Amino acid sequence: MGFLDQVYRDAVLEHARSPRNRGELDPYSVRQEGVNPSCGDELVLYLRVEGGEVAGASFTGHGCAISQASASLMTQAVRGLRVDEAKLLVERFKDMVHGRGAHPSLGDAAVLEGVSKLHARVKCATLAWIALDAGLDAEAAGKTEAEQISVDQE
Amino acid sequence: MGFLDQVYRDAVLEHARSPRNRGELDPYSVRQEGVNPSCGDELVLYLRVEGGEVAGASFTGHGCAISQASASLMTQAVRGLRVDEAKLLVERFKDMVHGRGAHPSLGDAAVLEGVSKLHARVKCATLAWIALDAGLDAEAAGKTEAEQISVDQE
Amino acid sequence: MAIDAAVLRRDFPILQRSVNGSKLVYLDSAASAQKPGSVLAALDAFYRESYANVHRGAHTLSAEATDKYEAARARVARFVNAPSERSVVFVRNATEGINLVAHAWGRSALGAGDEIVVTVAEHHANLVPWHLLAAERGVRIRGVPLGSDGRVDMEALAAAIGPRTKLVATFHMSNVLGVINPLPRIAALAHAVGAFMLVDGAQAAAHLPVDVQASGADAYVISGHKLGGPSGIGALWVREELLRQWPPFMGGGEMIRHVEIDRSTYADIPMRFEAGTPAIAEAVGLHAALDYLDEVGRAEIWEHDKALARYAIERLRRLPGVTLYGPEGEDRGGIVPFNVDGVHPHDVASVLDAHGVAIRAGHHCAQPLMQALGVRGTARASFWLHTTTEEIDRLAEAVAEAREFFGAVA
Amino acid sequence: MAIDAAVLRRDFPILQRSVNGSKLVYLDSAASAQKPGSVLAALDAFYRESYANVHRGAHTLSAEATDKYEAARARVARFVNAPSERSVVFVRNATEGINLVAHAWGRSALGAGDEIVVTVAEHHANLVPWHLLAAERGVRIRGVPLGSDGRVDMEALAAAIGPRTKLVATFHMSNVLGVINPLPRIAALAHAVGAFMLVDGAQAAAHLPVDVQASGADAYVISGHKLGGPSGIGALWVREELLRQWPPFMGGGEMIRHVEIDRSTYADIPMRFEAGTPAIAEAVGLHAALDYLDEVGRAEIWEHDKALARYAIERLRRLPGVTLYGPEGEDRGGIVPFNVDGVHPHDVASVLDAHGVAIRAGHHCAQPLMQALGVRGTARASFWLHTTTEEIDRLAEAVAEAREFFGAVA
Ligand SMILES: Cc1ncc(COP(=O)(O)O)c(C=O)c1O
Ligand SMILES: Cc1ncc(COP(=O)(O)O)c(C=O)c1O
Repeated sequence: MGFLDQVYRDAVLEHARSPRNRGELDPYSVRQEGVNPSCGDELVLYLRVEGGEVAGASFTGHGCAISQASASLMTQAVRGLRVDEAKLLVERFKDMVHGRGAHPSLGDAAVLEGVSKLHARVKCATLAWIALDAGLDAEAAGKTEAEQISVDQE
Repeated sequence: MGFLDQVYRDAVLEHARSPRNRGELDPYSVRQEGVNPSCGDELVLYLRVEGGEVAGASFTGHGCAISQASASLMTQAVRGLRVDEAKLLVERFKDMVHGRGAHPSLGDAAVLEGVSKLHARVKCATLAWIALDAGLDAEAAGKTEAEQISVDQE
Repeated sequence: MAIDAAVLRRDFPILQRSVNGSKLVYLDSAASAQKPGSVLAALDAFYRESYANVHRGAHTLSAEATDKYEAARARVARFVNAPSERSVVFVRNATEGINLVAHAWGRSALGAGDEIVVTVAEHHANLVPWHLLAAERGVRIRGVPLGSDGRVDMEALAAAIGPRTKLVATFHMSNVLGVINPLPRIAALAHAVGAFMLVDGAQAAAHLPVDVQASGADAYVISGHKLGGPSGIGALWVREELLRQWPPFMGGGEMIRHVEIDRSTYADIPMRFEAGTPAIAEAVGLHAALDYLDEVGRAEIWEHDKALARYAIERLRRLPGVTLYGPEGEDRGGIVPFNVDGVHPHDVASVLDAHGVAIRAGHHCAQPLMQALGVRGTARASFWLHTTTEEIDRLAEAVAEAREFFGAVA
Repeated sequence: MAIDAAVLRRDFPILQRSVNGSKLVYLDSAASAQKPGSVLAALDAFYRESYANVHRGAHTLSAEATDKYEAARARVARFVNAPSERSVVFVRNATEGINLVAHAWGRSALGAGDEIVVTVAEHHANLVPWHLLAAERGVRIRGVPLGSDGRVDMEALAAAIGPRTKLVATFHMSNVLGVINPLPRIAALAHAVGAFMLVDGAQAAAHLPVDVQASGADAYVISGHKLGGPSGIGALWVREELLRQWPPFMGGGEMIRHVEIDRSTYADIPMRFEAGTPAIAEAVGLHAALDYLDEVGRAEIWEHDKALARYAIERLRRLPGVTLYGPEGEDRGGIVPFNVDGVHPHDVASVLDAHGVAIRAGHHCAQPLMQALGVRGTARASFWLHTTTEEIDRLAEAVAEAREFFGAVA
């Protein structure tokens, strides 16, 4: 089962079991919904942006272990980043789960690298990050309630 | 060229060159249009039915050698037949061009038997006969101007 | 004679494949069936020997191709016991068949205040076309619930059908619950109020014999890819006297009688509904697939299917923490949805995939049904004529492992 | 490097075939192209090794199939130089692509008094969808004539386009006359009045390089079967910012975001326009066909095509009693329509067929053009990358024999 263990590392299962930053952020700068229409999973991401920095991030919703762990890891990773840094991190995360290697700046989120081996599950991992990207764009455009995005856009 | 000569028998070419019963019948019991949408060929058939017998048949329109010869031969063959006999002859003609042999009652029209070898051209041969069948039905239903039929119905 | 799936498997080249180091156990036939070698051979031979465009040609190849294409149409008619092949229209898939009905018939026949009756267990293919129609024509859609036994609630169905009902549209076999709808009874209810009865046979046609005449349906759709045929082809059957009256859906070559620059007249059925160059080779491949199914024996396939369902239900029920959905009985075929407590179905599927066991996870294009079942999604194992009980054993073992693997999460 | 058709022929298994005792001379590529062996191998390998349904699966095969299907979309984008693959929608054929535009865009964007400009030389696929739309929405269709040189009359086109013009829909290469339309000039006229520019590339894509960005088109359709790909697949490209705004055409699985019993929301592009299980293997086969064309070299194919057209015109012109249609020049490719005086084109085709020479006869799905040319139909020889001048010699000899054979009739 080496293959499964690579995807579902202990740290991934741990984040899935006890996700960080789960719940609504109050106050938030922007609320961003994301869906994965192929499985019906839904995520709501709350972001607080202050002075060009991501001051806080949290999420609600439901999904598989990979999507929950990914959302948990993402909300940890972006905290304190400048908006442009956060957006760059999204690209690096996508690169990683598409098999192009884990950039050091991903930190703990690099435990999800194994998902690149599980082609069918890449979208589960990217949902939270694509929501982050869209949420930051919406915030920059002055929106508080962003338009729902979907990972079939990816 | 034995194969072509079987289709385009001398008698077929002769009927194509000098079709019998070409023109409008006056008076007629029913006027029946037929088209072959795959090539755009059109035929107008005029039938005079008297006392349950086909007293006369003629045609106008344009088409290939096979369709013209077939219309010419058909108008000759049905003259004097009872309506039920004429309809039976249509079935026998169709049988023949679909390769199931030429029934003796087809008479001169049996020169078209070779068309059964030229699959792509069977509809050219049947157009006049299917128009006959439809025209007789329309006449029985009391119509003078029948609704156009098409050989893709076949 | 009962099916020997272990022998039939050899007819399917892909089943020789390994996945993640294990021999492939393909339990996703309900999503799409694998292809017997005879279908691949028919496709290949057609392209190598007889390919040409159809209905247009004045040459030998074109006549051959047309004959084969039309023979496939006649074969489909025979497969569903349609009274004539003229009433069989080739489409891309079952979905397009239903959309064709919604456009050609629905847009001319339905108006504000009219009602469409469906069940909550329909595939999206039998819901979304009606949503699009409803938005345009002001039609109302009524959804009939399932009874507590997991079958369509026939009393609720009878109550939902009324004088405003113009269409009853439902599945023959559910792609989630594996249950068969009692079509003649439903058709009788529909016809009692003069409604049109459309049956989504996408799933059923692969599992049990289909007789459109006995079913009482006015229209029936199938998808070739679920029958072991190629992708890209399906068929719609409609009662001939009705189909004759429908206006075209799409416009283009082949479906015309006469065209001028700003107007056209249209061909007779079935050509009126087949605009443009059709899926020619796919029809020929579908023909081979239907031959294969009849050779194996469709009544035999259905018996095998039911036996596999019983076996799988029995086997999975023994596992702790596994929930099964759908009824049991003679109207239940080989599609088995389940959940493992506390584990998301996608995670279950990934563990199974690591063992070479291919199943589907999610809403199965039946979101309203998921809502009715009170779940977000399920895992789903689906069987076909090549499925063996040993494969179901491997499924059960892998499910047990998934539970163990995620034990800490649950 | 110039094409060596005698070598390329070996890539096409069907060209080894005899017809009526002679080696097949396939001069009907404009109706549908024959398939290189690499396409058949790609289809077969896909079904044997990677087949599964797409976009739904939680297992390895399904992920593989999805990757291959999406890679085919990206390949189509590259083939027509589209800026992104999101704007490429898979359809059954060019005809469906045009119908999709008529439904998704046309029915919401056009109303009474609006005008659609087409030319008299359009294929029915680019006329009938507008007829259906016109009947429903009260739109007016204006047909632009050909000039005396056999090209679209650009002055008449400019005059036909006005403030009410919402759509200019025309061919890239005529399937009858072999002529290329000057797309950038036409697009400039369309865009000057804010009209949408739809290009029917069904024929062109097989003969010359396509660059949708340089063409000025807002939408461009192709058919896989004319490109050496399988039947049952085609593609529609639409400028992404426009396509994003269009409502769905057909409804069903895959194209949704969320479905309730009586309403749905829809997926993003391109999925929004692909309802139901798509033509999966066909997309994979099309990918192989596009690879083949680029390997041979599309600029080279076009040079070969033009040279064959010149040769055939030259060769047929020498025969007495033969009339040729269409212009000559650098904008004329390898489609050569002709008539033999006093002989119906179907009879000509049958004589040619008896010699193994496959051509098409009739109206070529272009009845308004036939009317404009003052003929009922024509014979038509069409060439492709595997056509040799020797084959054109055989054509010319057979045409001469046809004339002799029917001499008595004429
Ligand atoms: C019951 C049912 N209806 C409709 C469909 C749609 O079939 P397709 O995607 O082939 O159009 C499916 C399969 O996905 C199905 O199982
Ligand atoms: C110019 C042109 N447009 C449209 C079509 C229609 O293509 P299809 O039948 O593949 O939809 C064709 C081919 O028949 C064509 O040549």
